[in-house]
Amino acid sequence: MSEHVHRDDFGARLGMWLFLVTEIVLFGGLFIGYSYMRYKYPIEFHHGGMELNATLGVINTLVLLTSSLTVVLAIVAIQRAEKKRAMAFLGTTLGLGLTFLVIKSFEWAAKFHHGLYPNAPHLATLPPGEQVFFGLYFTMTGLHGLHVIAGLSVLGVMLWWVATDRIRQDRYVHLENGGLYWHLVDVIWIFLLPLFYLAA
Amino acid sequence: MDWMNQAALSAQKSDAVFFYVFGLSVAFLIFITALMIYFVVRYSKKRHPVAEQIEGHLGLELLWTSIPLVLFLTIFYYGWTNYEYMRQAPRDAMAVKVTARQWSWSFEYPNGKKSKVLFAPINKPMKMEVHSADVVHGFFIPSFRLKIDAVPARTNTTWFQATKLGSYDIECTVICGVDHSLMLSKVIVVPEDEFKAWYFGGEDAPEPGKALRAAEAHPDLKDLPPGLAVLTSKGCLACHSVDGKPKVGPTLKALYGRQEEVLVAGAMRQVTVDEAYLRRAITNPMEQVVRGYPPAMPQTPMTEQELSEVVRYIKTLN
Amino acid sequence: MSETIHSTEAHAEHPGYGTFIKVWVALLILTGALVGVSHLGQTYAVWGLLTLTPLKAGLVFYFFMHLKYEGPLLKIVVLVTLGTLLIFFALLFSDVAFH
Amino acid sequence: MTTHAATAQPQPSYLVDTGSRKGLMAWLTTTDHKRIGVLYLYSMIAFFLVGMGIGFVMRLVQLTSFQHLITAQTYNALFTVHGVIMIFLFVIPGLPAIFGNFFLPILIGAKDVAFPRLNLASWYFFMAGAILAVLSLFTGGGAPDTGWSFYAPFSLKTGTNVSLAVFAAFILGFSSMLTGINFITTIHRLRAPGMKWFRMPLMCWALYSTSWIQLLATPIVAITLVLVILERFFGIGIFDPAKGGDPLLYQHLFWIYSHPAVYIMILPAMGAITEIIPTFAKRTIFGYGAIAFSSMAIAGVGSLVWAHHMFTSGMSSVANMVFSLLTMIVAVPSAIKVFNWVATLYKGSIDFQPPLLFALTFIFLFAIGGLTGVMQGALAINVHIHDTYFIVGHFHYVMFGGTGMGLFAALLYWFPKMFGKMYSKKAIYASWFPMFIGFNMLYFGMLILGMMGMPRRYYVHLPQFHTMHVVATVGSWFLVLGLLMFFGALLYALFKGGKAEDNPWGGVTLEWTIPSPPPLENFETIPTITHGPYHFEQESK
Ligand code: HEA
Ligand code: HEA
Ligand code: HEC
Ligand code: CUA
Ligand SMILES: [Cu+2]
Repeated sequence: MSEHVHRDDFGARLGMWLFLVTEIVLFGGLFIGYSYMRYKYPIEFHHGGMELNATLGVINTLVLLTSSLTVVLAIVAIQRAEKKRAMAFLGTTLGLGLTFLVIKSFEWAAKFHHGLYPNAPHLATLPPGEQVFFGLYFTMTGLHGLHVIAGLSVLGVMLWWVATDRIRQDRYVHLENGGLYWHLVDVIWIFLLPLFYLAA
Repeated sequence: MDWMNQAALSAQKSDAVFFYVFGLSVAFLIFITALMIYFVVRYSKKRHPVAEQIEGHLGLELLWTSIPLVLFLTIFYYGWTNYEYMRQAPRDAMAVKVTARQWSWSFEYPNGKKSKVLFAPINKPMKMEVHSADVVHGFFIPSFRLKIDAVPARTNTTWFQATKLGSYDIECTVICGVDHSLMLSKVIVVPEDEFKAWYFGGEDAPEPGKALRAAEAHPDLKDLPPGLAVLTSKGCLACHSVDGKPKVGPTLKALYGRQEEVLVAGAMRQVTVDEAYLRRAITNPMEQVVRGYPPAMPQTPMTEQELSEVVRYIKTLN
Repeated sequence: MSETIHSTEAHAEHPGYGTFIKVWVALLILTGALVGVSHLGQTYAVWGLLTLTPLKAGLVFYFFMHLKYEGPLLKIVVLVTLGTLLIFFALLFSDVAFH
Repeated sequence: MTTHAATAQPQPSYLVDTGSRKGLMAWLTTTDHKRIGVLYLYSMIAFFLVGMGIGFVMRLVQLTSFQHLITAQTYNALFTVHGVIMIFLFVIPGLPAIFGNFFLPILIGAKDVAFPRLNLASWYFFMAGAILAVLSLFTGGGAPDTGWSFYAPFSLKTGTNVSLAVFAAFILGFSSMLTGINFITTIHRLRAPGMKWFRMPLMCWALYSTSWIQLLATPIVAITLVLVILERFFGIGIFDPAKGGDPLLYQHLFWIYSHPAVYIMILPAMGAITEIIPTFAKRTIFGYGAIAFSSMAIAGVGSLVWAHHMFTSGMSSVANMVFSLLTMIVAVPSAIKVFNWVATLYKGSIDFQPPLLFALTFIFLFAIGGLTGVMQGALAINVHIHDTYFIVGHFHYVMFGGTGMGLFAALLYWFPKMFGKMYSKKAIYASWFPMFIGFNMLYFGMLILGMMGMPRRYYVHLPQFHTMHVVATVGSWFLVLGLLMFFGALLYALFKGGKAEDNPWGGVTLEWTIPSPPPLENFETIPTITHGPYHFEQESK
């Protein structure tokens, strides 16, 4: 039905938001599981939190918050037909997203080094609650990491489309939707920070 | 009928609610069905060619919202209060540790005595502290209308007060692996003095309720051929028939001399059933497993005399 | 199609760079506050978690995700979702909290 | 409104290939909502037959003498696969994916759904999930043996291929969510001019509320299943008591989705019934608002009752009370619907046709299913019948007697519109008798078995249950007979049936204003709506 190219930007955003609903509930399930377990093992979670590097967690928060900012700024730029600026903003976002992943991988590597990963012999010697803590830690940050990667891929495509003028002043709902996704990833991290890194 | 057997107080509590809801349900079902049929006949195209366009009726709408609501709330309340009664064990109840594992039940009494079937004195409250050694199981006594899951790393409790002498099934109700359906046991309700004799008796005090359990399979063992009597009293007939009907295990009819495929240490082997094979199959059931059957047969201690009676009896079934 | 006519009406006026930068600064401050509070002790940390974190998330939703500039529908969608999660949570704790 | 806008040269029907691709390729790359609906129809009927075949074999096993053919391990795999197929491949996607796709845009006067390509993608996700589910039977450690509820820690320990099966369910969940997103956006954005919310046919309300449950509940099961996979591969320990995990958390998370899922199954079927009854009673629906509202209420409250599957799990007694109470409340909107349907027959001018017969059968069977549901919701009864055949009886009544019959009724109602062919009404009536009798023998038998204390998922049963098992199995033979006759009649009609009129039943919703089968673009010109959906006035005067 390609002859009827009709555009419904609001419809597209609505669709995106509905998709975000599923993402929110997906992580919501994990958060519910987290609270269940934290209620059951308050002390162990406290101990688990002490093993994590809060500084790295906070730095990563700042990185993501800033990357979120640059995405909205890119949209403003597009609305004003400032293509170069939009590309610069998006580029910054991508850079910050990658930074986040690099920091994250250092952090994970350190945990592996200390034998604090699921099924590790060392972890098995810790009290059950702490094993659960680390199970949740890896699951939730890992899943979040996957979302970061997905978001980066989407934003990469957006950058390309801005460059090739598929996204422009009168037609940027894709960029908005990509941005929405990225902000959600950011919001999830906003919650992960106090739940894990500041739990001690 | 066996299933209406209310053998404990909890059964009466549960059934009372059931009959209340059942009565309501039947009434509503008949009402709705009758109305549907009546309307279809009465307002058929022939009898009633022009439909009346009725958009709704607020009063009726409220009526059939509030009546079911009220009825449902009574059902809830009745169900809940009776359940609370079933759940709260009295203080003087004897606490029995129930352990579930793939695929058997075991019971440990306060003084450390253990058993494979549950012995319960009549008219005395018994508290069950149920837990599991591996996966989730369900502890279910139909005649008591009682069920509680056995969950690893957690102890769930329930209680009962049996009101009728007898032997009742215990079944596992949560899927727990191949032999989920064989995870059966019995609760044997005995007179209190009989229970005490066993409970306070030494190591080798005879188990109570022997008579009850044998009676279940056959009224009088003395009338049976000795081999069959052994099969009956040892509970073999729960899984084996002597008339060719397949049950959990293969039938014993025409077994002797048959060619069979058995699994020995993982390898399929063709064997002829002879006396040595039978003895091994009974005394060491896991060593060779008949093809197509689960490795489910429990090891049952038997004296040499019992064993030869059984083998002789199996031979007669040809 | 008739639907396409009201497609962009929601975007009457666009906010500028400044708004978002202000929000960003606010987010950074809140993060700092959260970290600070979590050093004061367990109860403070929990309260910080329960108040500051939703506040931060709210800012992102409201400004960065443009909810402020959208009609009621999307706001309702978000509220329904969060409400549902909250109820799941409460009902789950009717089990956990009474063991 | 029996006359449709007759035009000089009618558009070709959607069944005719018009694009550059022909035949199968044209179907596999279509973005037309009608074709996608038909793709779903065929794939689902296929899975349905496989699932039913398994059900049939399980009945044979309970005849005991057939236990030679099947081991206990196989039996456990059979009911797991039967459950997974029926739930995830048949009843959950069933009505929305087939009739929702085909008719939702038509009912609201649109040319397609909001995101046609996403729609096709959903079908591919569906097929991918289905194929993975089938693969899980033959690969890894063999077919999963945990039951469709995959309870931890057994599902973590068993050597069978749980991971793949669970992953399949995850993908299927994804498909279901995408369809939900599509429908909600479609209803919000693509209603024809004048199609106000309260002028939509009630099927649309049913689909709308269903879609919301899909969005708000499915992700929970998705994450839960991911956790099961992670647990199996990496041992993260969240559900594994040996590592401090909690099996009850698994059960909560699983049922947070899987209870609302039962309303995903039933709501669209209720919607279809709500379309059928006015058409054959030739009068407007009784209580439009009440029915629309109760759909939303079921969706809302239905999300809050999940733990009634866990009354014996050792939950706190407060939770038991709360969830029992909520369970009772969710039954109210269903009751409202039943009464409104019956009231719609009152003073109608009833034209008795096969779809109506099946719709009334639906009401009867669903009422039994629902009433047994209420029994299960009462705590004192639940501790007896939980995890027995009573439950099995209950859910076959609601899922097969409810959703299944609803789907059959919808199929009979819309078949002439979808394919432009008419089936033999006599053959359908003839198939109804064995189906109805067999159904009740089979599943009422199960209810009795459950009261007697027969646990579910049992390969062998104790002797006292044998008689009823035989009754049930014999019932299943009648049921098979009826079903084969039913599908046979439809299959025959598909190839050899006479041409159907555009409006064989005298319906007044929008789908009856267009040709059968509908043209590619549905409407020549998008209609303008001036009144509610069940407007029979002109007809009856
Ligand atoms: C289509 C699917 C469907 C539907 C619609 C329902 C509807 C209902 N279900 Fe069912 N249910 C399942 C599918 C469904 N269920 C499945 C699959 C399982 C088992 C899962 C598993 O373990 O594998 C299950 C299990 C299940 C349980 C758990 C049992 C257990 O394992 O212990 C419970 C407990 O409360 C329950 C209750 C209900 C109730 C109260 C309703 C209500 O919504 C019903 C409301 C309807 C009516 C009440 C009938 C109409 C009303 C009237 C005629 C009015 C007059 C009546 C009165 C005044 C009494 N269901
Ligand atoms: C919509 C859902 C649905 C439907 C329609 C059915 C239909 C049937 N089911 Fe259902 N059943 C479930 C959903 C459904 N089931 C679920 C969710 C479970 C729980 C699983 C679990 O415990 O995890 C279950 C469990 C279940 C059990 C319990 C197993 C146990 O606990 O031990 C039994 C037992 O008999 C059973 C039997 C049947 C039968 C006989 C049918 C009959 O209706 C089938 C009759 C029809 C036929 C026999 C088909 C006729 C066609 C052919 C024969 C042609 C075949 C052709 C080809 C394959 C090309 N089912
Ligand atoms: C819980 C069920 C169960 C009980 C109780 C049971 N069996 Fe078995 N039996 C089986 C099963 C299952 C098999 C087949 C698998 C195997 O060979 O281990 C079997 C196999 C046998 C065989 C070999 C049959 C053949 O075809 O080769 C003999 C003999 C036998 N049992 C005798 C007995 C006797 C005697 C008793 C009582 C002391 C008994 N069984 C109790 C389940 C049981
Ligand atoms: Cu133990 Cu089932
Ligand atoms: Cu439920």
